[in-house]
Amino acid sequence: MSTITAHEAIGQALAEEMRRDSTVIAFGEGVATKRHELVEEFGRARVRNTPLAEGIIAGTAAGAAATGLRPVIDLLFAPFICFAMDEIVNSAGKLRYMSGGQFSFPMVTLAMTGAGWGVGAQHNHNNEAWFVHSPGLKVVMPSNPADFKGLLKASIRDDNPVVFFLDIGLLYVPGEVPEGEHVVPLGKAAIPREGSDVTLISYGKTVHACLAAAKTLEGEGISAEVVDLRTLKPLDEEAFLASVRKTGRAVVVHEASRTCGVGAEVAATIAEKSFASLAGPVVRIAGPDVPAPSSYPLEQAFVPSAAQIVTSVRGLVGK
Amino acid sequence: MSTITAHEAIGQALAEEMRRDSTVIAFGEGVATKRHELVEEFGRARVRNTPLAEGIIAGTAAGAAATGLRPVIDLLFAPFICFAMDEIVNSAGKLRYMSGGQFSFPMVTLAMTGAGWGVGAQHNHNNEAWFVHSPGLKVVMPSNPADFKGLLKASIRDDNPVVFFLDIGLLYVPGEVPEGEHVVPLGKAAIPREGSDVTLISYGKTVHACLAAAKTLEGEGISAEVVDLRTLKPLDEEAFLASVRKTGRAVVVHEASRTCGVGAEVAATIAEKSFASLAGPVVRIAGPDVPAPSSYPLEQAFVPSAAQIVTSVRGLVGK
Amino acid sequence: MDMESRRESARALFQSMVLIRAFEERAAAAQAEGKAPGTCTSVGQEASAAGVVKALSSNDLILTNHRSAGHLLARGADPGRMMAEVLGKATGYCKGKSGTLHISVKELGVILTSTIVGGELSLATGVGLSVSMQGSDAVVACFFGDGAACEGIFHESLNLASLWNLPVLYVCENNQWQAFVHRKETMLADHISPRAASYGMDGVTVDGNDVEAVNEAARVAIAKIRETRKPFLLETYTYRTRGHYEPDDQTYVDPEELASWKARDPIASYKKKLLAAGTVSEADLAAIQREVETTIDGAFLFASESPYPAAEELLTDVYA
Amino acid sequence: MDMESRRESARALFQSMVLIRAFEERAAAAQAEGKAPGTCTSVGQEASAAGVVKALSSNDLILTNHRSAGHLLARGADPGRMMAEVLGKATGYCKGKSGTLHISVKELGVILTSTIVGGELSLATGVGLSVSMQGSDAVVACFFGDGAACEGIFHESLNLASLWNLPVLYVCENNQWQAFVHRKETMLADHISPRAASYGMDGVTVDGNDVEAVNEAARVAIAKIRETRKPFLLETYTYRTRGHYEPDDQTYVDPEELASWKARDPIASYKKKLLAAGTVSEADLAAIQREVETTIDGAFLFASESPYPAAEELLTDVYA
Ligand SMILES: Cc1ncc(C[n+]2csc(CCOP(=O)(O)OP(=O)(O)O)c2C)c(N)n1
Ligand SMILES: Cc1ncc(C[n+]2csc(CCOP(=O)(O)OP(=O)(O)O)c2C)c(N)n1
Ligand SMILES: [Mg+2]
Ligand SMILES: [Mg+2]
Repeated sequence: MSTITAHEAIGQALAEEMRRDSTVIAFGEGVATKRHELVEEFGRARVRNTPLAEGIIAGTAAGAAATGLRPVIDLLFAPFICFAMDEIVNSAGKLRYMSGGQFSFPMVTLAMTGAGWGVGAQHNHNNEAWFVHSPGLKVVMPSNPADFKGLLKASIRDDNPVVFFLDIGLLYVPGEVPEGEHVVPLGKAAIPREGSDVTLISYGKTVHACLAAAKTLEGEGISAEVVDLRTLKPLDEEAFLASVRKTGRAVVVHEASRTCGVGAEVAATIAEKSFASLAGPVVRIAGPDVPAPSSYPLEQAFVPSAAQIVTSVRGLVGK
Repeated sequence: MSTITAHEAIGQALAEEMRRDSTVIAFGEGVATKRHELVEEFGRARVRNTPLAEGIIAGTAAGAAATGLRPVIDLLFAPFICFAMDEIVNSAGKLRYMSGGQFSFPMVTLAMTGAGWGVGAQHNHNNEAWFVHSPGLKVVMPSNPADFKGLLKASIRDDNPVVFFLDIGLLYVPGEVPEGEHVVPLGKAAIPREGSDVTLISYGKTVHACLAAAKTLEGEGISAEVVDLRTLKPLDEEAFLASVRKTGRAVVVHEASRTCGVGAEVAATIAEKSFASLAGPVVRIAGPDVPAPSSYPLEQAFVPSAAQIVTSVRGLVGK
Repeated sequence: MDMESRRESARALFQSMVLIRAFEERAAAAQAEGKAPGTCTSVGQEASAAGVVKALSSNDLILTNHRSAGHLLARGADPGRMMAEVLGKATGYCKGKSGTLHISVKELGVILTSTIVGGELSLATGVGLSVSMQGSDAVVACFFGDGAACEGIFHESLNLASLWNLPVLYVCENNQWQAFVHRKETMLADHISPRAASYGMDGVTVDGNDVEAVNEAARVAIAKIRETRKPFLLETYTYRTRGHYEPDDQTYVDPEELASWKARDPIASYKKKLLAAGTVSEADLAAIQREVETTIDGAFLFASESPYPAAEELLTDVYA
Repeated sequence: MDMESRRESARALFQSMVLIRAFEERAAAAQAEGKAPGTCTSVGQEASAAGVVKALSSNDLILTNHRSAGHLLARGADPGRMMAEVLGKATGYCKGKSGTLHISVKELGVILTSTIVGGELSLATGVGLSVSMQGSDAVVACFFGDGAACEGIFHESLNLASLWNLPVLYVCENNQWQAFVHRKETMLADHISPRAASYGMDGVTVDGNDVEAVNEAARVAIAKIRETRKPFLLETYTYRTRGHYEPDDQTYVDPEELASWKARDPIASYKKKLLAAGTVSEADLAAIQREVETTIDGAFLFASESPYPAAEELLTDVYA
């Protein structure tokens, strides 16, 4: 164990996987500049800066992935993926199926998002639900440095295209991370806190709001279980359904806009598959359906808070 | 009233709106070729073919919309919007907000999708949920020729960017369409059939599967109400919540993939806002989470059928 | 080249073009008879496909698009399995999941076929990167249309390939049409190849209706790529004489323009040339033609009799 | 130009550059002191902004990007309201919703500012189309970087503008950097302007550190656009001497290259030139400098004292 930031954990995962497998390569706008320790160890052929052109970065990754390499690309901020949608969705996500299984696309696309940088909606757009809704992709969004490392390692080893979101508010917060081989399997949620009265389901930064809320609620005699989804596709339905069957109440929390967000999928799955256990409505707490503002106080108001969660749970539990 | 196809209804709406408002223009790959009657009436300046470049088609529309024109663009098939995501999402959807309200983007983007043409997932991808999840946009998906006309007229008059989906399976099916001024307001669902035991909520082609199922169910003594959402953003929550409060049961149906589809939003909203009225789980019937296949029998198997709906409702009603 | 190898090469080029024509016309006829879904043919452009593909070595790779039958057949794809794919049958190269517009045949090196215009351009750089990092001497041929050359990804792809020294032969099949839009409505210049200069790349235009000229230009370009490991842009200037997608009544086409290009039909012209030069005999060519007809009859029969994919196939091949 | 108008013009160009420099350095200093969020400055490139913008007429329109302070200030934007926007205050031009990277000022014709690299290129054609269909003689100036010239939308935008005769002045500020990547790592050629040829467009490169040369080149280009209603590509070849985004330690920059460009600082060079030619006196220039300092002090004070937007603003301005 060592205490490092998520940013460092990502660097560790990249270095370990590149050491382990010579087909792993990394490129993107500034990847070689920002990760110069990787350039030093693995050389300029495997770690590259690119022109400013997200489409061809992603397309190159898809073409390379289908022919023997395992590219990790950095598209910087999630809204910039808009320029790479065709390559990720129409090529990497669909060409395996359309070719009758002839190709696979072991590639990882990194993108930052979320409040914390104060530069507004063209940098901050939690669009992960787009990719959850697109066939053939996997989607990951970790909440802590250890998972950043373990999930990234698993993503690089996965034979499918993974879109890996970095919640910018988490990147420079330190946490304990196991050294060396630490692989967190895709598709498995975590339960960072057990409880019996209500299930708080979240991912990314708002997991911490849930944990804070759970702590406050504990003081009020309400026992909250927290489910950290970690992988958004495939979703670990069993994990959150089992929890809701136990607690009978669910609050789903994320920073992404409410309408058609991942929380909608989670809530709908609960309403369909564990309806009989429900003691009350499935509540969603999410970002408003507006572009993310730049101004600091507005940006903060955009993000679900522990206080909101506490209030909701109180209402739900009837206290 | 005359009996025309949705394709003709679209032509009628375009012609009427272009006649009414000289700022309405239309362009895209083949628009001038396919709609030559518009070229004849309005000239080559207002009805244009374009180079094969979806990004600049959408960007040109956004720039023109912000400066006094009302463009209608045809991006052909929904997967091709992947090349125009930045212009639609990051520019048209966000720049009003980011500029503090200085600009508006009265533009309509047309795109076909859905089963029926047998050419697979790079032409057939029901990705409407992406746009429902993106701030600042409106999303429309009609189910019959009259609505194609009325909703398109309303979309062209709307001061916001509208993404307007054409379910390809509906385009050449004739139906009754009012002549002249027939405007269907955005954000209002329709109830094409009333009922008391269960609410079937859908949009686009699968509305007809719901209507067929309702007919079959009637024969079994089950009274199904059908809600046609028509506009997916803003969603007419009140319409489907009121229906579910009456019937106590909801089945949500669409062709788009299940995970994070519009059905998830509808089901989640029901589970949150009309939970107390629910007599059973909220059921979703949707396309599988796979790319759309080309082969005819597989393509057909992709689409929710009336039979599936009937079976589901029987289970739900306990008959 | 001595006479015998010249004759061999001529026969191969001619056979390839005739096979492509026959295959596509059969697929189109089947559509008209309601026995097949629509398809995109490359009638009139066969010289481009045959000329370029026959210049490649067997370890070279090919990326192509919606108008790919020519590239596949020239590469040696089985017409039966191709026709089965057109009909959406389980015996098709992609198990019927592709259908006509995106047939890939990995074992032949025809990979990642995509019907997103520009898709092949976006993927070719990655294939070039793999080839180049694996130290292989293979060349990656990337076929695309004049329409794809209007997409931004054209710019991005050529720039990156040039910058990173990727061994990609970009082949722009400038057939004067972008679906229902004439090329002249999409760009000011007549030619695509001069755009290579923006990327420090070499670019050449060749008469796309002259199969030997195409073949020779491709050989030169490929040799250059193998030597320099730098990309190259080859434009084959040609014309699509059938519609964009079956059925297509072509009412939007200027009949004079169409007639003038039909008069330059690549197969008829080549036949005339070969006969005039005495390279191959009339009987020889007729035999090739008959053999092709038999092949295509067999292919269509195979495809028609093949089963559709099983229902379970709907859900397979999504994830690796 | 007579002596007096030459002096006037020189003063205006000098004042504009000094104002831009002072504004951006103040914003950067505020960031360092923890009083402001990060920002992108254009230090070293002021001649490009001042030279081009001062060549425009008041009904012309401007589209710009993340590095826009120069274009805005040269156009006459109020430094107070700009600084307020940088600080995310309610008095900012965009009510604090933009922040520093996408300030638009519609009443000045600086519209649709976007921080998506290439966003301005995608929107400029539409603005050009509006202007052209409305029969206005306005020109649309579209500022973008060498990085944006790598995006596919550059290709699509220039092609369409040329094809449709849109009155767009494309201004590529080639500052040798694309965030943390040197331009040389992104393209083989040194210059962007020759790419105009691919679209049948005129393209010219000008020394972007010589404000009079930029101004003159822009005047010529704009006159040509007004006359022909055709687009034009002007490349201002310059250098960003501060970091990409505050804070930025520039450890990735070659110190010699940086020093050589700093030695060609556009403000210092212009000052020297003006004094040598006797166009303006040292006292005159010093007065301009002092006035600018006062303006910026006032602007920062105004911004600091302005309130943040009210919480309800989170939900407004989404739909029209
Ligand atoms: C991104 C995208 N846009 C539009 C289409 C629809 N479409 C299919 S083929 C075609 C024309 C392509 O023209 P070109 O690239 O010249 O190739 P050609 O068909 O002439 O061989 C169009 C517009 C598509 N498949 N993909
Ligand atoms: C589509 C997109 N990709 C990446 C970025 C991140 N980014 C912001 S500015 C910048 C560099 C832009 O370079 P250039 O276009 O040359 O403009 P400059 O900053 O040099 O003025 C980058 C990569 C972005 N904002 N948008
Ligand atoms: Mg073409
Ligand atoms: Mg730059």
